[in-house]
Amino acid sequence: MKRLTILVAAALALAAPPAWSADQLKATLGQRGNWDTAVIHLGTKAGIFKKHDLEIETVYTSGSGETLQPVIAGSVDLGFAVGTLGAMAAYAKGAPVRIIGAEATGAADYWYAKTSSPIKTLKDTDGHTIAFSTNGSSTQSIVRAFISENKLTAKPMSTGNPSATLTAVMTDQVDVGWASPPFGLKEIDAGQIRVVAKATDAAIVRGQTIRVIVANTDALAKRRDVIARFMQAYRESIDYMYSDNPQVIKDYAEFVGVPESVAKRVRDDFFPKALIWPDEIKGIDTLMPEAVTLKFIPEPLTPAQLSELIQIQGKK
Amino acid sequence: MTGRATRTFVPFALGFGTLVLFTLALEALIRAGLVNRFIVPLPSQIAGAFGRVIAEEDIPHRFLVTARESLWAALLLALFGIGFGVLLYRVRLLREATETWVAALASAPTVLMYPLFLVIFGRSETTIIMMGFVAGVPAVILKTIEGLAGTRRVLIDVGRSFKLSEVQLFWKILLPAALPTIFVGLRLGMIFALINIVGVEFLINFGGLGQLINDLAERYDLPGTYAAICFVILVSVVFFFLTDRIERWLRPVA
Amino acid sequence: MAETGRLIAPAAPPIAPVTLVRVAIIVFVLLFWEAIARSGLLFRDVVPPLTVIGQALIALLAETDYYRHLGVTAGEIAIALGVGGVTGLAVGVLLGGSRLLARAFEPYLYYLGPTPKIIFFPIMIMWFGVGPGSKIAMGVISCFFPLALSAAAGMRQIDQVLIKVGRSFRAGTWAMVTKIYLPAMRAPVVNGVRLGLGVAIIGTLLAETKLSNRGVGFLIINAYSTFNMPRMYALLIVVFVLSIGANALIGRLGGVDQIKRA
Amino acid sequence: MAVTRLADQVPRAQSAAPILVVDDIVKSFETPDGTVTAVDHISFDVAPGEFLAVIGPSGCGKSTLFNIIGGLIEGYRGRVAVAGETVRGPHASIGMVFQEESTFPWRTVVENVAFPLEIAGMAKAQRIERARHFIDLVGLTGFERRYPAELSGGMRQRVAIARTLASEPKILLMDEPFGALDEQTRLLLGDKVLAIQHQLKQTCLLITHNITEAVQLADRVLVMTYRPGKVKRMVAIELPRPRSSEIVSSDAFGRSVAQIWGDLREEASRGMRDDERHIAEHLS
Repeated sequence: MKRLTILVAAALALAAPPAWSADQLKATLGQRGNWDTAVIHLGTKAGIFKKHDLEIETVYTSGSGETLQPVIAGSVDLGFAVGTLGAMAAYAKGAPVRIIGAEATGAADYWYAKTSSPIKTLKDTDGHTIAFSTNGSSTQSIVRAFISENKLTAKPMSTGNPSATLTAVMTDQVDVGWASPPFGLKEIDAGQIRVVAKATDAAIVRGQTIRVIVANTDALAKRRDVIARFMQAYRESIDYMYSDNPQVIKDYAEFVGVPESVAKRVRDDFFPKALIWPDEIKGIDTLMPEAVTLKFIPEPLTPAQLSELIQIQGKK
Repeated sequence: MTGRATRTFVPFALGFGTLVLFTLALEALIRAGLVNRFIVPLPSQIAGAFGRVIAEEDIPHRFLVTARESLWAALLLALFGIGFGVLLYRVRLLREATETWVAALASAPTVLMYPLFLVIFGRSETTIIMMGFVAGVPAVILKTIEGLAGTRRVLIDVGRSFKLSEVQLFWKILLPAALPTIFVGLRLGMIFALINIVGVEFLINFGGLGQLINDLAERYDLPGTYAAICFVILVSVVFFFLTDRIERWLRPVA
Repeated sequence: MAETGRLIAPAAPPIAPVTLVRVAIIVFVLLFWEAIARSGLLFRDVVPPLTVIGQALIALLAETDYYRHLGVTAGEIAIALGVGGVTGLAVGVLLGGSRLLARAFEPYLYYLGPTPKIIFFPIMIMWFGVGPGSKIAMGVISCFFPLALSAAAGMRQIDQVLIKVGRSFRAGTWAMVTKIYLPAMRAPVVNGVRLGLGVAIIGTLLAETKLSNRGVGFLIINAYSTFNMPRMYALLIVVFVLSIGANALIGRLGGVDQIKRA
Repeated sequence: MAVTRLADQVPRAQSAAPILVVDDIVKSFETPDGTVTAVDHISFDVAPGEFLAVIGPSGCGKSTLFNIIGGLIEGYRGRVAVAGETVRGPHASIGMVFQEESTFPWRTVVENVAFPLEIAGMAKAQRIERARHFIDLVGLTGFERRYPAELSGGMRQRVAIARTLASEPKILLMDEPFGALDEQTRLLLGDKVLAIQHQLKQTCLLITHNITEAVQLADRVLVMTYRPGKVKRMVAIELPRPRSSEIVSSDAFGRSVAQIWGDLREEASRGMRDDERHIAEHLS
């Protein structure tokens, strides 16, 4: 039995590609296909992580909760696109997570209506229904901001993910839908729908870090240098994503399965570089009361707690 | 008398005792740090969360939503499931052609069609009800056929000897004889429906108790999440008891 | 329309009426779908025409990557069924063999049986990680219950006289288990395995849609979230066909002499 | 035939020591209505090679007696001994044939018959050969590879008998083995059993409620009383051997039947009265 194990191990060692001793990190990511969650994929394709002696294994999830849970359990080291409120909630309960960077400051989400609908701008939505994904999500905060900032009488309605929302809009179950690019750009081009508003139309959203990068506390303590190196590579990847290199658009288009023109529009029209730059968590002062209202945390976090929770890594 | 009492009490005590012991052991293990308390909350915390979840998360309402969906699904199951079963039993050709299909459908992972239902019915209670219905209907159809076809020949002959019409024969002999089996099918179908209803609520984050679990998990309210899971189990317990009683009442005395 | 015409034509005289009815039903369903697709009653992109789905299906089957994902999922389900099957059978035999244990613990199995297992997924992620482990665990807890319950019921349904026969020939415990209990329980156990397979597939695939980077569930949810409906339908068709096939195979394997025994 | 039988070594003299001794058996059950005595002080002997039938009305404790002698029930007073050895649990010298359908549906005929030999650890080739011998004995040659579901009820019961015979018991203990069969099959199978018994010099103990069957087969018939089951009478059947079912039409046969029916009628009527009292109690 033992001999067999050795044999198998030897065979595996021989079969494996020449062993290069890269540091490995595991990460969960929400929303596969979004520009902001494609950083690791694109950076890896360009060999940036390899250059830093890193190997990243990514697992895609269907939501912020599922992204966070494995981080807390320690089965992955990093979590991407975790809702800021969710991260705060977990921390407040004593869960071993720390915010190590911003994932999205402001949002690229946009709201749209059917082309045949009379709704052209947010002002026209009075008395109509307007979609957000689920309770407690960032899209709900944005819709609430739309309504309060513009004094609208529109009715918010939970419609789930962009696919379900598009169907709801096209079958008149809801008047204004939401989507996150590149989703829906094809329909916009085809003239089926038109954009009514962008998330950044809500003043409050522009300065809010709505999604963050989290790390398991244990992993952070033991492999601080690896994680710092990772964040360095992450920043380099973002720099590369906004460079003139046409390869990045090609890779992204292939990753998501859209034409390159659409891929380029996603970056140029919806995602300013500042949106995905990880160095600063913004808008804590407006996020905190919201977290309390939505029952994510029982009371606001103290400054001491905040400085323990937020530990930006690898910032120059 | 005392013999009967001990006969029911001893197993109950053993089962319940084990459950209590298991809970206590879990509490001890978590307190000792052997099980990660950020993964499994203390059972005492879960118990404490019950009151809070009931009060703050509108459990009665959510319960009603899930119950309403289940009721609709049950209605559709009874109507179409038994209806199709009777139809297939009466039209022999149709039965020969489709019975194996229905059986195959019973084993197919219909819940995976939830995106399809979402796109057809929207993110609404209708989707959830229809998912429950689709999951449960093959069992009802199959058991209805089984019950009708399993009616003892001699009972039908008795009916004929009394010169009952086809319609009378169906209502007076076939249906009563098949009822216990049909109910078994209805119960089975309802179990599948219930699984799918709560499951889809959880998956699409909409509706009653299933959504609550998702919501609480998203907020990282672990004791609350577990308390909500306990509520769902409670629903299945209630359901089990109710249907078990009805089934016993329907079953002919052996 | 032209296609359906071709389907009906050869089905004229020599074909059995049952086949005719089957073909008619299939044609009706396809026509119904096509009519909805063309009518615009439902959102067109959601209910694509049959030709589009057909193309997606062919494209899918030509993809080598798809088979890798399929292999991952099949492996997970097989392990889940193995683990859940052995534990379920063992627990079922214990419960079936002891009236006390059955009365003490079986109600809890009945309570947990109808509970949708997907709600335990967050716990499984935490215990078994984000890899195949948590999906296998979902499969295991899904198929454990029907297997344990049908094994217990099967054990109790064994004709008492067969047990008496074994005792009258003074068979030992091992001989009783291997030569009488297990063969006599085969039908309910195979039935339990079939039920278990169905729910194991559901549990595993749903888990994959929730959190994964490979597997058929991942492909399905990916197609859905990019609104690639034809591909999603193609995947669903493949999954349905495969699971129905696997089910029939188990039934066949379990009942080689079923007809003779009937 | 290379098969040797233990029974051959037993002398067949009626005067020899009894091979089975049933000594003062008492068995009671607890029921919701109180304690019921099923078997009440029953004693009898069976001589080697003898065919004894025990007959009684429904509810007289026949099956209880069968299970006690077979060693399947415990907790009774009295003693059962086979060849001088007290029975505690199923005994190798006693082979049981059950009233119910008892062939294994998942085994072919030959596998069914080989079952006791398999349990005893006999090598496969050898046990198949022996099984074939007994299949031949019950007249099922050619059906070895069939499954029970492919056979008629009578054929299945032959398989069960062959299976028990294969274990080479000193005593063949049968509980209404033809109870589920029609009258003609029952008579013809009786012939088969008679032939086998004659050929093997097999000691048999038959439990039945069928008078024709008892008289057709047995040397002596023990008539039991209705609840509690006691020995009412032991009747010797003075019919010549070898017998066949044709004997059913003879006068001697009719006299034996009439004699037993006279005893049995009284007991069966008591059973019927019991039922009627039950109904009356229920109505009042």
